[in-house]
Amino acid sequence: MVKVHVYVTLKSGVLDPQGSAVKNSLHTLGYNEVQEVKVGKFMELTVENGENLEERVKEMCEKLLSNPVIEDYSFEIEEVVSS
Amino acid sequence: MVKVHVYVTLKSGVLDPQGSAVKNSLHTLGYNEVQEVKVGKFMELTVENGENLEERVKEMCEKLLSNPVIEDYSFEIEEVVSS
Amino acid sequence: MSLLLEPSPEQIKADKVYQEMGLTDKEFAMVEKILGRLPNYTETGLFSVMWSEHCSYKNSKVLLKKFPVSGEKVLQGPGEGAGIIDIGDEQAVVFKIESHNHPSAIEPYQGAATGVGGILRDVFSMGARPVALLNSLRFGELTSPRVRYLFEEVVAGIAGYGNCMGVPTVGGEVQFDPCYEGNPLVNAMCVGLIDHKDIQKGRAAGAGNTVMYVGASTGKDGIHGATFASEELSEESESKRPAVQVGDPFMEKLLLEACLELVQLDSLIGIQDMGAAGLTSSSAEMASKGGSGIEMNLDLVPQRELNMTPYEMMLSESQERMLLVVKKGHEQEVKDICAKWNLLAAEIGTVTEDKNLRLIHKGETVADVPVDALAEDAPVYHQPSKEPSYFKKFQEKEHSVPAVESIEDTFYQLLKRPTIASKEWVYDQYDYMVQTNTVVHPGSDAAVIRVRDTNKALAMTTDCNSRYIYLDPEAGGKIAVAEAARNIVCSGGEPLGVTDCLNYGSPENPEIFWQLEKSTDGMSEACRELHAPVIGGNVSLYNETKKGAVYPTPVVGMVGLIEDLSHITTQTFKTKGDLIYLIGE
Amino acid sequence: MKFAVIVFPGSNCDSDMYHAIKDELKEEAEFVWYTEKSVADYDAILIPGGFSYGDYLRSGAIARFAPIMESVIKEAEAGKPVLGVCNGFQVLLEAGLLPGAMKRNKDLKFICRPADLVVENNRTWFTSMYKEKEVVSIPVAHGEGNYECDEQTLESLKENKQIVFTYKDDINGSREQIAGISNEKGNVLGMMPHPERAVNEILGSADGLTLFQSLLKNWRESHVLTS
Ligand SMILES: Nc1ncnc2c1ncn2[C@@H]1O[C@H](COP(=O)(O)OP(=O)(O)O)[C@@H](O)[C@H]1O
Repeated sequence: MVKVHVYVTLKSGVLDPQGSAVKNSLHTLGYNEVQEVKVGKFMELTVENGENLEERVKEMCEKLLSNPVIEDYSFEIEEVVSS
Repeated sequence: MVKVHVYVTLKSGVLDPQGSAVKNSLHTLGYNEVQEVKVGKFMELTVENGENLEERVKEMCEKLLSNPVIEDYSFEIEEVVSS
Repeated sequence: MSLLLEPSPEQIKADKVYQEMGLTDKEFAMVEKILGRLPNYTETGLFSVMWSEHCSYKNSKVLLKKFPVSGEKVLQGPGEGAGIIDIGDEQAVVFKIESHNHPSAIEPYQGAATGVGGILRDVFSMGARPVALLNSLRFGELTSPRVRYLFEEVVAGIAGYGNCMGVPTVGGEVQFDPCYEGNPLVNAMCVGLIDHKDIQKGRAAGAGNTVMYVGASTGKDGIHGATFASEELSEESESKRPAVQVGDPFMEKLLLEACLELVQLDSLIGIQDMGAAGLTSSSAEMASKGGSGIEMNLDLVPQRELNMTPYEMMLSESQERMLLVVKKGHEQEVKDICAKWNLLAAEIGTVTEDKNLRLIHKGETVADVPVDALAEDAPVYHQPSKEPSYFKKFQEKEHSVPAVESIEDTFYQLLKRPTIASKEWVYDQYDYMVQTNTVVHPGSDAAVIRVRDTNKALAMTTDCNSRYIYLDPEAGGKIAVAEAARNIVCSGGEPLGVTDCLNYGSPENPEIFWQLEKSTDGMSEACRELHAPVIGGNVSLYNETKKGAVYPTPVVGMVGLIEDLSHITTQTFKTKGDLIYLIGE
Repeated sequence: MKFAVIVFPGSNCDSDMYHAIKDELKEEAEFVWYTEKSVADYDAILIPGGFSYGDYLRSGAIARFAPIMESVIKEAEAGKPVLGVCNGFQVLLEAGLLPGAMKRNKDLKFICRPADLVVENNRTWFTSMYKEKEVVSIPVAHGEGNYECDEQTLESLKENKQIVFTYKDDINGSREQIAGISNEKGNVLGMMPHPERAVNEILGSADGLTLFQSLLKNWRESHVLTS
């Protein structure tokens, strides 16, 4: 078994209303040192190790886990856990 | 300036409707090697470096960025970028 | 992109750069003649968006002229953000339908969501409070995974935006047919209520008055969206695609509330939504209608990204923005209201006498063109028209009645068709009750919204059976209007007027232009006959993929007045033993 | 009786709540803007539905820090009746006035429809005019109404009779089909269904009006006693 961490973020130039709302709220709470906030998705997949793991994760990201029209993704194959 | 990466996930034991939906879709697409999926949030904060950085980020996570009733958080202070 | 990389006027002409922006050789020559010189890059951009089909209706103007547009109760016909019809007691109903087909084909959730956002702004920029949303959707067959994805995301996008705004989505229609496979149709309609005294127009008048910008800041998203909407979809569309616009319904909710307060100011002269072609269309149209000019300093435009060029700022289609003209000296009143709603309000220019749109950037004049040339002087085409061969074949066909062996089987077969089946899956996702005026929920012939503090109500519906229109555009056009009217009447209302959205393939194809001609003839006749004037609408052409054009789909949105709440009737059978009558032919 | 209707940026059931009180219950209601400092002058506090701050991050998470909330929390702790509906319930959860949290509906879709609710506890200020176990029709309209809490919390909710409404059918995945809960004292009620949308038969149901009538009746009675 491996754990795959997938990070999905908005492409640059795409409006991030969540990010601005969170930033404003942090300022209201007095955390004025925060200059920018971007909100994305974080997914943790537990996957049976097999052939072409990396290739297949890439496919999953492109087909389902991210929306290539507005999002970028990256992933890390994290750690091997005893199955 | 520093970049802070914040990861928010559902506490283990809390049913994750989004995670199961993603898992099912992956199975439909033929990625049967995926055993489990958890969906969380990934936030990237650009923060002016200052005193108690770590302490303050911790506060932000606990007060606003995560809901301690159902979520766990973790963060990494990523990289120093020239300001 | 930096300014330095923009081609010079000479290069634009020599390399035909204007073609990429959507202008033809002839149109470019017209621009050159109007200006008496070659346009620079920014100016070429201004003309290309304003003269796109989406903004200028250059191919459809001749057809729209046929629609009856006036009537005793019409307070505002086509030409403004939305049309307005009197409903008595110093109140009026405002409504309009609009397409967001191409954006939804590319990014269904955001495409549909921003479509809802746009139509809402059209209505509240008139000074009206939106009281209901409807939609009309067309997809390919649900057997295709891509279609299922589009369908689910479009519905979620409509729900996401409308629900957050607190405007109930009370009705609509969905049809599935292979002809919409690569080119779904997403039309959204908004209905608003207004007191006569609050009616606003999108005008810029009074030299010296201030031009203000309110709402979200301008980013590089949706640049050239209007031109994009005026082209066929192809593989290339994917790569040529502008940065997709993402909607921010929360911002729009604040903008809505702020605008409804702003229209109460005596110092507000005009207000217009920055929709397709953003700052360009709003400024040029307001100035043209007001018989004046506008000078804007682009450095003062709130920007979301660094180093935006004039071209990018003028053509950006960032959402949730409004352009205002305010009496000089009263800017603070606007700023105060906007501050209350946490919105940006910037003074970006002034109204001028010279009827030009002049843009200043970093101290230099980067564009200086006559506003009427942009807003009024787009060429008007009367495309050639030809009866398609399929039509003749169909006409020659003998009438045949399908053989039905088992009525029960056929009945269930029909009910199973996604187009006919219950749409509960769809409208369950829409908050159709917020505002607590929805008296007849989705699921009946027309939705009914009561008018608070009166004994009246409004019935509303969207209808179009595009298969009829394909087979016989003229009869089909009449049928679409008649179906809408029946839905209104069955609900207890009298038709007040119509808004329409003409979704067709490329008008440059004579057979498609023929469909346009015939179906609008049919619609016009039915509207005239039913005393239901067309008070606004939208045209979406070039709905084609490599496989061909969609069926001609002129969606009819109709609103009717129910004079007394006791007249409201719903579709369902009520009590056992009641008699069933069939009336009509 | 004088009701405060709190308005956050993005609230959108504030007018509905206001009209329910004014037009149907025929009592006094006023909007209270989120930047204000005090709700001390009102007899009851209503936190309406909507999408405060767009529901960005988590529903209710940002509104919970609005200036007015300090006073709302204070009055709630002092025993004043507080009703949070839909987004208002989410705000109360985030503010810690009620236990638990909301997740997205189990099938991830927004749902809007009339819902059958079971009155689990009719011995609260808000529900005394219902019968115990009465089934009432009050609409829901939410995307995140999937109530979650840990075992311990659930036990104490049950023990203290804090579960006020449940759904007759499992519509969103909520633990034990919970639709509404109160705090231990019973003066704070949070519920996902919208009683303010069911205040007149013309809207499909008047079952929600009973909730406001109960509150009014109990307030009047206690008022007579204390004054
Ligand atoms: N896209 C939609 N959005 C909202 N309501 C819809 C939508 N599609 C259908 N409905 C509602 O479902 C009901 C049935 O629609 P439909 O099957 O098209 O019947 P009809 O032909 O009688 O209009 C109508 O009340 C309609 O308003």
